[in-house]
Amino acid sequence: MLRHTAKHLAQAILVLLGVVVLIFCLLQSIPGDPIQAMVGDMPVPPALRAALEERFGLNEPFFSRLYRYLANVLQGDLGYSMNYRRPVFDILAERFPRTLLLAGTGYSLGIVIGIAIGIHSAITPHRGVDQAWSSLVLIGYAMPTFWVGQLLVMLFAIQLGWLPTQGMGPMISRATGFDWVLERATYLALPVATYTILEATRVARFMRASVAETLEQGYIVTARQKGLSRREIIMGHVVRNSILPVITVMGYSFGTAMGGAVLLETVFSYPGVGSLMVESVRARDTQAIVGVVILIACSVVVMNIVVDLLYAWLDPRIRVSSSQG
Amino acid sequence: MSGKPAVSTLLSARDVKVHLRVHGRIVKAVDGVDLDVHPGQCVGIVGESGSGKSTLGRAMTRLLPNVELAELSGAVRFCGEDVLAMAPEAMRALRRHRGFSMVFQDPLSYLNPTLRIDRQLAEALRHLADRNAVRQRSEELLRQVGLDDTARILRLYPHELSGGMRQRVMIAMALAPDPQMLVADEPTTALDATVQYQVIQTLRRLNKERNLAMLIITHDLGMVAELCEHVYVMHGGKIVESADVFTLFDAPRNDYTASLLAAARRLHQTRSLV
Amino acid sequence: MSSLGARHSGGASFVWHTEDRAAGVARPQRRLSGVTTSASLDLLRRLFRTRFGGIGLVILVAISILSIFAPWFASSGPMELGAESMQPPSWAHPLGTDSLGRDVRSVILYAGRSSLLIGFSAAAMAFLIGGTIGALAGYFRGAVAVVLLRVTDLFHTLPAIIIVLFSVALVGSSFWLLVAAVALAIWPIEARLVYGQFIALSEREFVLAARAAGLSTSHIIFLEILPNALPTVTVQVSLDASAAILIEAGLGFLGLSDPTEPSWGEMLNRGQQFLELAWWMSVFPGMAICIAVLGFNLFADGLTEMFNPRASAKAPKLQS
Amino acid sequence: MSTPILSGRSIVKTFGARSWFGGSGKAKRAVDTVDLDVNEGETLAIVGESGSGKSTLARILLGLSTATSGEVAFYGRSMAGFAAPDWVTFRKSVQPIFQDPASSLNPRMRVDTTLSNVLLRHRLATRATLDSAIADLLGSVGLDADQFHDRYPHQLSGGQQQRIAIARAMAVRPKLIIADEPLSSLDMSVQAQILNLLVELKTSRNLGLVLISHDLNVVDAISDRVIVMYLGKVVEAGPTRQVLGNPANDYTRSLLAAKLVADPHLARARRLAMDSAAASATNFNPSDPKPDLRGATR
Repeated sequence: MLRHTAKHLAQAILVLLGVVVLIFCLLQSIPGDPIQAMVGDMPVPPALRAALEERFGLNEPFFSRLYRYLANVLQGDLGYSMNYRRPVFDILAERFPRTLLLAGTGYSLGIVIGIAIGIHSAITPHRGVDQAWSSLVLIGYAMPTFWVGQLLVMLFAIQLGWLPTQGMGPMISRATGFDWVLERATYLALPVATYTILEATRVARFMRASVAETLEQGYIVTARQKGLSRREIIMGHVVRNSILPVITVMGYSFGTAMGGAVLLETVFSYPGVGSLMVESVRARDTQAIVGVVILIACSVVVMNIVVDLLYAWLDPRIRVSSSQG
Repeated sequence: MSGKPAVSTLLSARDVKVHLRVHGRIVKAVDGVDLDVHPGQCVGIVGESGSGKSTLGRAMTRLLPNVELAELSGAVRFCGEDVLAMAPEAMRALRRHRGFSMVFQDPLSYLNPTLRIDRQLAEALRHLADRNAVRQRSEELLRQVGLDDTARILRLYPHELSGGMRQRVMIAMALAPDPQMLVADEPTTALDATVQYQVIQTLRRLNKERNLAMLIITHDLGMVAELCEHVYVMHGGKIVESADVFTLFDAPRNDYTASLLAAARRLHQTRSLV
Repeated sequence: MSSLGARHSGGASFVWHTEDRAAGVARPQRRLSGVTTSASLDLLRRLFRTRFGGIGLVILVAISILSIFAPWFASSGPMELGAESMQPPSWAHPLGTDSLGRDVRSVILYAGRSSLLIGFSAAAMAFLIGGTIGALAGYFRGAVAVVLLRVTDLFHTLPAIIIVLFSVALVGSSFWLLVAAVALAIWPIEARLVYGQFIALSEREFVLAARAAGLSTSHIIFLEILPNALPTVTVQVSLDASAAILIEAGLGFLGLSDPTEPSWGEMLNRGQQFLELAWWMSVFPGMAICIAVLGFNLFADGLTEMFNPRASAKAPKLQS
Repeated sequence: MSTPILSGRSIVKTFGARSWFGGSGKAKRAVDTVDLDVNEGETLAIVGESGSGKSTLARILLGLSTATSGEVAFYGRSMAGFAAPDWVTFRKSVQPIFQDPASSLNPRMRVDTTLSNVLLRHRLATRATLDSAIADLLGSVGLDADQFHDRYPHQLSGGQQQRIAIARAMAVRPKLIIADEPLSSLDMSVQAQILNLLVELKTSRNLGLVLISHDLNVVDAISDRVIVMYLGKVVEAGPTRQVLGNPANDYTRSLLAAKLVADPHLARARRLAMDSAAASATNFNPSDPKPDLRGATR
């Protein structure tokens, strides 16, 4: 298990390094003035140009530049945002927790609900119920993230007036304690619900297929032979074994959820890293964009490690073979 | 029947038909089969792929997989009760208390890969009072099928066992309700020759020591010769011949049986051996 | 994605020993390799026998016709600002008019062209990049595979929309650059899939036999392996097309797609500002995206079911 | 004696040795220092159970996989030094037959295409003579060309598929066939037919045959020499009569003891003999011939 973990950590670090190198190469390969590309669509004062040339060693050979760049990134120096006039790291530190709150909550709720729907859909004896779930899931799977957000806003915020349309809280809030939490929750409700719906459809689709596959396995026949009841078979054999393959795709799915943040935060004007990305793209604020990309790559890689470990922990076949080397 | 008086039949199938719908056509997988197994008797059903022998086995034990059935008819009496007509609840009770289990070809896929052997055995022993009793009985069952390192095996996962051990664990599980009969579908086909031989010996011992009746479904005439007293030959969904094992091998009455035997003799044409 | 592949290989060992295999001889002969009409008809018939494949194909054909022949179905050009702005749906404008006074129905129809084009071409390009890389890695193995797969992993780590935004920020968003950016974002899945297929198929005995017969590498790749990988790959290309449409819509929604082309995403971007006043400006373009994506997904589902009857969506029910 | 078609010296094949992070897996020797010679017109059987490395060895002999160390020579020339023309000669001389007939034919290729690919590749037929060449080939494996040439594999039975696979192997007029469990996935009556076909081809064309099998009955029926493999190593080798009639090795003996015979009289006689032997408590225990604890490593 320890060896398994170490191996995955090492691989993760390599992947991250690779991503940074890849980004560096992309930045380098852009034709034109590198300083201008780095700064974006803004006039470059000569002092800044000199400083940047010095900092990135632009007159040095490729590998030495790459080395400097990596060293900076490793020290948490992600550059300076011309658009916000702040270090990129500081902006990310402020915004990432918000995105994590939003995407993380929606992602977790979505997985739980999706698994439940998938199981129910696959094991219900009524073909009609299964068909209904399948159709809902298919439609949900086809809806663009931001459109779901818009629909929810139109329904719950505009038509029914239950919830605020955007933002993450009123500019000036006097609420404290529980009220403050509640107030926050009302602002988070719609974006989180959007996330949840989309993640749930993704998971449900996969889960249903997985349960269907499990039900065809020989050990289900064995369980029936032992005279176990339907309920006992489902709880004891079907659920756990069908969740395993779903776990394996959760890491990538988390990446998709983080990507969804870009669109959703824009719909709800939510000040997280997603809207930071969009604003920076619009302002051609390259340093900030690169910061967001690296951050998202990090979070996906971390999530992949978590998923790998979780899988290894749940599936004895991995656990044993890895502990033996 | 090889000396044993036919007091009563343990399992009797009468006019069993299993017709399936495959790609819109009706396939008569089992087409009017009669068959008897007496207490303590070891009966073989032998046939080639497509003969319907597996379908028959699974129909009789009510373990047909999810397929479109065009017809499932006839009577299968096990200890006097019609299995095919039983309510699901009664069927579960029958399986729990009297055991009417089937052992399959590929033991790996018939064991849950994520649970230790002890958990899987315990599920078959829920009629026992407490955990100690379950454990004792589990170890006893494993010893009965020739597995001695019981404490260790109980803590292992299926993939940590060899093929032969897995198949014996499957047999032990089938023995949990102390059944009078065991149905085995190609129980040794996936195993190596030496392991196959051990499993056959285990089955033979169980047949002798516990007077356990067996219905062995196989394509292997060698296995039939080794293990069975009475043989049914199946071809195209029908029983084409039913005879005592010696009679069948010495003087087959049916042409198909004769051709099977000829093929077997061609393959077993021994030059160097006894 | 590897787990998906693994899951198909599992399964109970019970095989229906019916006379089906022998009886297959009597079935009408299919010429899969020939492009005869009867073969295509037969494929179509099989597709329509699946749960969703037929619906998917009908949707795809319908939206293709509607957008290719947009002028026949539209009341005005996509950029014509003739009507009064923000009219709710009416007989003259069944889907209403937008804030610029354009007929929403007409814009949706014309915008379908760029959405579908981006879907098809990005999927095709992703297939070319990913397919080539996957095939190379899968056939040559060893160090080649390690390097190619690590590169694939790098791209796979980043969510598609992030990659697209990054490229747009760096090189801009004219139509073909956009197609390239989307393809760049989705090729890793294709590469993994093709790699997996190649690994699995090159261990199959007919490929070994072809190698043992001394047939050339290109013969083995293009005539032995590829035709057998094609069904799975086709399904993925269809899914890629739907992903591409969603990504393009996202970019349009962020106001970052090619500004000279009308697009569904851009319509939603405009609609976002008028959610309270003109619901039709958001609801209908969104529906258009949804239907197009659904069409590709259902088509892919149908193909999967057709090529792999065991994965049929008729879930087995637990019996007692 | 003339030069053997194929000879292997200390063939070793290991798996799972390389790793990116310093030997996290221990190399497993699938084939462990195997020597063998295959002569023209001779039938050599390689016997072993799953995991004995016999299929890996077959692939090495077929040149489909390279040995980790050791040398395989084709008519005395090391295959490591083969140039392209040498490979062509080799491919025309050594051909495989595989276990699973369904998998050994390309499901999307018609029978005639499968055969013509091989014939055209080695210029054994021209476009003009192709049809008759295919008909001859199909005839030689007992199939009617008119009926079978335009079939797809799924339209054939298992036995017919295996016949096509044999026809493909015979298309280049090879000197040696390496057959990896050619019978074990077929029905018994078909097995006998295919076995007869192999024997017939072998005698009529002076074909060498390497028969890889776990079935001692088949091996005994047709082979001249036997190699017994266990966990990658050769434990016994020699003329069939000697090895199977008077085995020197314990493992070979246990294989023989486990052999089933389709004869209830013989089976009963053997049982009785065994029971009395067990009663007199000899040291050889046929029900436990080898430790059965290999699951985790396989």
